[in-house]
Amino acid sequence: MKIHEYQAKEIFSRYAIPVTKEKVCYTVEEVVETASSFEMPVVVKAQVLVGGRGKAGGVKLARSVEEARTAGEQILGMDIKGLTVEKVLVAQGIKFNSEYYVGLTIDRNSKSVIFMASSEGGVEIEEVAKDNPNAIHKFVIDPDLGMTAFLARKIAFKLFNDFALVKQAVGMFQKLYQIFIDTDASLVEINPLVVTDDGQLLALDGKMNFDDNALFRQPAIEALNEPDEDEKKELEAKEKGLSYIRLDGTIGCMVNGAGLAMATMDLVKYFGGQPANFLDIGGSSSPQKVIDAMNLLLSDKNVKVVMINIFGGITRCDDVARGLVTALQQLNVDIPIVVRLSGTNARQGLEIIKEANLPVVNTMSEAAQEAIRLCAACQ
Amino acid sequence: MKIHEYQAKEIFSRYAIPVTKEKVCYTVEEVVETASSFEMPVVVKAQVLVGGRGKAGGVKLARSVEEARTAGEQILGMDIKGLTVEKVLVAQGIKFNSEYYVGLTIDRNSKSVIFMASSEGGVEIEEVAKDNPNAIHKFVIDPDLGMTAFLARKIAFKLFNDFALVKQAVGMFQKLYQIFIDTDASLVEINPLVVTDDGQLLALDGKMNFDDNALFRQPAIEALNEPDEDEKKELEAKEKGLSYIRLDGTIGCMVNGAGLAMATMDLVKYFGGQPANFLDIGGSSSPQKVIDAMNLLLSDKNVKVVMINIFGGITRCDDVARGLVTALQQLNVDIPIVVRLSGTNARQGLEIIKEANLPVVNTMSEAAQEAIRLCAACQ
Amino acid sequence: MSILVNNKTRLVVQGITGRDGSFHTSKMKAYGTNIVAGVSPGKGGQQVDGIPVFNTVEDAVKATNANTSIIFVPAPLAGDAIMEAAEAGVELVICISEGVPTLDMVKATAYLKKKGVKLIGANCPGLITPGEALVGILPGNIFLKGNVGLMSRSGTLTYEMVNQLTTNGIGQSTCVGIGGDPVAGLYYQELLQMFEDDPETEAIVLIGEIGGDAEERAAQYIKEHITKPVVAFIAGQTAPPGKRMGHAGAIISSGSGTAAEKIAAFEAVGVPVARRPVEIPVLVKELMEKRAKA
Amino acid sequence: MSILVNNKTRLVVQGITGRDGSFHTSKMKAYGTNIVAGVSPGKGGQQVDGIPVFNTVEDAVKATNANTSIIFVPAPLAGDAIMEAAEAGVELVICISEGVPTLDMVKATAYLKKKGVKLIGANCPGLITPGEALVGILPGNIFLKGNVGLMSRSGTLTYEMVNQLTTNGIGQSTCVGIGGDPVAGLYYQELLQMFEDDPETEAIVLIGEIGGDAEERAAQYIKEHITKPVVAFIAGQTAPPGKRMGHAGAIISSGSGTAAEKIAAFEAVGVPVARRPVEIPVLVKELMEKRAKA
Repeated sequence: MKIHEYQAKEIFSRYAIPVTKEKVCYTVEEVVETASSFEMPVVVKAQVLVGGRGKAGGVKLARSVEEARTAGEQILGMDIKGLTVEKVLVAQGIKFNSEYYVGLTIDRNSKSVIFMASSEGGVEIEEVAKDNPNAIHKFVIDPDLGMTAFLARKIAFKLFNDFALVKQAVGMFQKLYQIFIDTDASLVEINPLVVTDDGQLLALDGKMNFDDNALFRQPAIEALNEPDEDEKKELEAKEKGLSYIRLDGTIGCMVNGAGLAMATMDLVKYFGGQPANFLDIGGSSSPQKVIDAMNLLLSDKNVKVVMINIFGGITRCDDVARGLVTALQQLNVDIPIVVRLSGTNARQGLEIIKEANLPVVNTMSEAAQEAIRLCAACQ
Repeated sequence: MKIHEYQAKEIFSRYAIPVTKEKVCYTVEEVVETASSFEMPVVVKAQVLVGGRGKAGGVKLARSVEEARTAGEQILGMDIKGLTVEKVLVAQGIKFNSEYYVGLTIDRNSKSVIFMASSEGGVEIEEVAKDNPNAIHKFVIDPDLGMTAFLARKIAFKLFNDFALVKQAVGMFQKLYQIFIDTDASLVEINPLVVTDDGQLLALDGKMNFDDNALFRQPAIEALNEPDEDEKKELEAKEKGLSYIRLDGTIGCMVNGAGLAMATMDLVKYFGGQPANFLDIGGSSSPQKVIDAMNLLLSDKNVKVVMINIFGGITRCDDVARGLVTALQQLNVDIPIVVRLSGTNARQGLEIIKEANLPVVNTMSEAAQEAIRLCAACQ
Repeated sequence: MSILVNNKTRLVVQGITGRDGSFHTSKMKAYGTNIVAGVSPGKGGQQVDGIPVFNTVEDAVKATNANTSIIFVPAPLAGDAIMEAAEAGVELVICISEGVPTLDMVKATAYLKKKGVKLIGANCPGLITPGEALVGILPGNIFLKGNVGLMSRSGTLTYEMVNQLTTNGIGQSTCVGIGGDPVAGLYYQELLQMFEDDPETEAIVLIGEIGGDAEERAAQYIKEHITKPVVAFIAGQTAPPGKRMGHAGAIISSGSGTAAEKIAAFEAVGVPVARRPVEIPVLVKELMEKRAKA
Repeated sequence: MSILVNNKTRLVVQGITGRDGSFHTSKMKAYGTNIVAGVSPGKGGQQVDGIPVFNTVEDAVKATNANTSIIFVPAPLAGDAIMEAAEAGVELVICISEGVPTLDMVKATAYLKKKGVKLIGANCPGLITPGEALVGILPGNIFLKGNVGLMSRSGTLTYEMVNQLTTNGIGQSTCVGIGGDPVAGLYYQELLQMFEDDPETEAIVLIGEIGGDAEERAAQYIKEHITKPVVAFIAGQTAPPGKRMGHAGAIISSGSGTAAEKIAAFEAVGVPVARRPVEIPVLVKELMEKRAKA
């Protein structure tokens, strides 16, 4: 789960990490009002849950209230990578003389939180990682110790020569780690972290992502969630025990298990088809789940054919078959369906499918090829 | 540092550990007023920073407001082990059917916090430890994990058969550990922990001690400190870099180092004398420290002779000698002084002492024997 | 031989009275796994399928000498359950629970490392040594005793692959589902080394997926340490970036962790990568025959 | 030989620019200890007494291969400093700082155990191998090279004891002040074993004090593991209960931790306990002569 810059910086503020004076605005009037109460210049920044807003023109410097109004007019309502900008952050302009990057994330290899720091702040860290990986210092944080003062100092000395800045950084880095732990974050970033003209460290921008698996114990964080249309659909699916991601193709896929679902998509593509989605109906499937899944697939008007690929382990193939038959009775299904069932109770399942006069195949490969054939036929 | 029962239970309450409804009272009028607002019976309990108040008559059950008044009158102002009772706790009487003991402390051997639990609550745990040590279960808490749910459950199953109580206990034990860590405690105890008639766990009494070395980061705890007369003197000494404990003897001891100070007291006793105090002037002594120490010794009117035993390491014997000479000039010292100096700059120190016409000895043994001789002579 | 589990496994089931726990206990027992105990706090003294239930893993281990634990408790409790098992003295913990918070796994894996206890999962289907012990939720009937070691980040895809092997007459020594979470227990390197050291394993199948760089690291490890033939498969060639493909760990972040990179890494060290599941048995047979001749 | 420190010790001083740190650095250097580096955050690049100062222990160890660290930083920072030293790769840490919060020591000692790094202290005078290395604040001139190993919870009492030995012609292999805090690093058992294993040590002097049960445990350990003669002394026979006698750890709680109990424990296992410091050299001589004859 992601949150906006202004929300991340509100959390930073709560932990006494210095951020710019700023206010989120939903209308041009609010932008003007806020800019009028600030000293000039101010910066007007689009608040959207996607990267690259700078390149898209979503960040503008305003030297007067009028310029702020113009910026607000331009940015509010603009489209950035398919998302409409519904709010902007009006922030006090700050004079600074150097930019840094600091961030915390989970490292799969050390199985720990790592702290990343770079003197090349203010640009996308992924680009730094690609162009000059040595410019990013990485530090594994021992979960038993947390961010000790000595580790924070070690990191700070990599960025700063001035001991006054090192001392500020030590406190800030320890707070950032505490934020990461307290909120079950998966990413905490300050980029850029700037040194202001009067020698203060300040978070000019902030970014936070969170561990979806931990949201159950982070109600305050979960309350900040603003899913977009696709994500709403994914969340809705999730509530029904389904894992769904929409794609652009025409072949709707219903599979049990994430790995098999990906492999199924890959196979569709291999044979020249276009998968319409990733859909994992999960482990222990009840007939209702299959009905929900079928509903979900049919709600995507691009779907021209449905391919069902089940390898029964916990999932029993006869349950899937029964769910499918019920779904077909309840729903108005006017597109072809290909069913492949293997594993636990496959024989019983296949009999049910056959009785319902649905096409049955034996392997994943056959299923994919048959789906593609049917899809081509129906277009 | 110790705090009162009511203060410990205020901390418990802040962590949502159930305690009795109660109020601390400083006057009989307050006791009556509080008792009037409570249901009967109530319990009136002396709040003194010493154990054994029950046996001393400092805890009384009152079945009416009148009885509460009588209890208040009896307990307020009473003397318990040399301490005057200045406040009482008026607590709602509670019906319960079993008593337990739980406590946390530091274990020197495992170098960890340990949790102690016993079904023999309501009596002094030291007596249980002596009479039936197997009745106390001890659990080492891994500092990397803290009080995990599984450990809390393991402990709770030792005390309770009823799973509803186990579940309550798990949360309570985790909170107790959190209190221990958050406050830099050295002891947290609930004794007795009771199961009320309606099946709730409740802390009927509470006790907390704290790590003096950590008070610098626990201002809220330090603010609760109520030193008695002896402790005030000890604290005053501590501020001057001296470690002082008053005893009942006649031979004032001034020593550098805690171990040597104890050994000096032991030696005085060995030769038949009575040490008047433990006094460690610490490592790097300035002449001022010696002056302060001498002042402290002379303020005890029992002291008939002063024995100075210095083994110079960091402490330089000439510094001690100079401080002593200055002290004698400033203060009106009318009792004999015996000085033994060894180690760093002993020769220079001894010369200064000799010039001041003070008796000088070569060894600890001689010093102790000479001090005893002088003490006997002056009585 | 085989790795990790076998007929010496003495299994305790944490969460044995739950829906999944009791269902799979009977499946595992039917397969022949030696299940000696169950754990369910507050239900100590009961029995499930003739298996004694204890309040704590410690009690279970003390009473039954269990040496392996499998965990079916709800995700919010799973991290604690893993540590409980390790503290109680088992040597191997398999955590099936899905959706465990990452920071809980960070804490648990650090603790298990300190205790020298092995972990598989969380969010995994478990593992099986065909004919000896099934410790997990895999469908036992598709496995065949043999000499191919298999490891995989996914569940049903593993079954698909195993089915391909078995129907082509290629049996397995041990099959391990390592799970799809970002922070998990034993990973490719450790298992590769175990299969390398296992005299019953003659070839290794590694099934990876998008996200992270575990496959790249595995490729490097194979190059440096593994002499037995390895065949790989990577799921998620068509997965879009920035989307979590079911598994918490299956996500292409900032363009890294793609299937293409992983396939390239394996091919660079001479590990053939199947483009479709059906190619797996073909590649395995080829390499095993080649090795037999050499 | 000797234990823990010797002429192979390469010492880094944490807090070298502080009052105590700089003072004792010059003392240790004058004694002949090989001090290779100092640490003082923000003062990297400076020199103290010709010794290079670094911002972090890691920098110091990388540049100088220091293998031992001594800590003089203020008590609130000492726990962190201990862990910094261990993480940077030294093998032995000696913490002189007095007044370290107990929970900081709980955390630090757990970490050092995990890293396999030895700790002496906190709140200790350090240690010395006469003629080779002084790592602490002990007055070097009172020590004499020889064959008695000495360990003590106190500082100046140690000097008193050593003085008794030296003036009676009895030299020391290594003398260790283990510190007076409730939670500390190496304790009697570990040091007893090191002295037992050290060919240069022929007899051991153990100086205890009231509080805790370390002396009782040491007595038990001597009974089970130590063949060399041991002589003990316990300070605090006249200490009142419930009062902290200077050292945080020197307190008789609820009537336990008394000198009488400790003396009884030693005598029960045949370890003679000196009633006065002057008896120590007498007892040591007796036991060494007895052993020489046997």
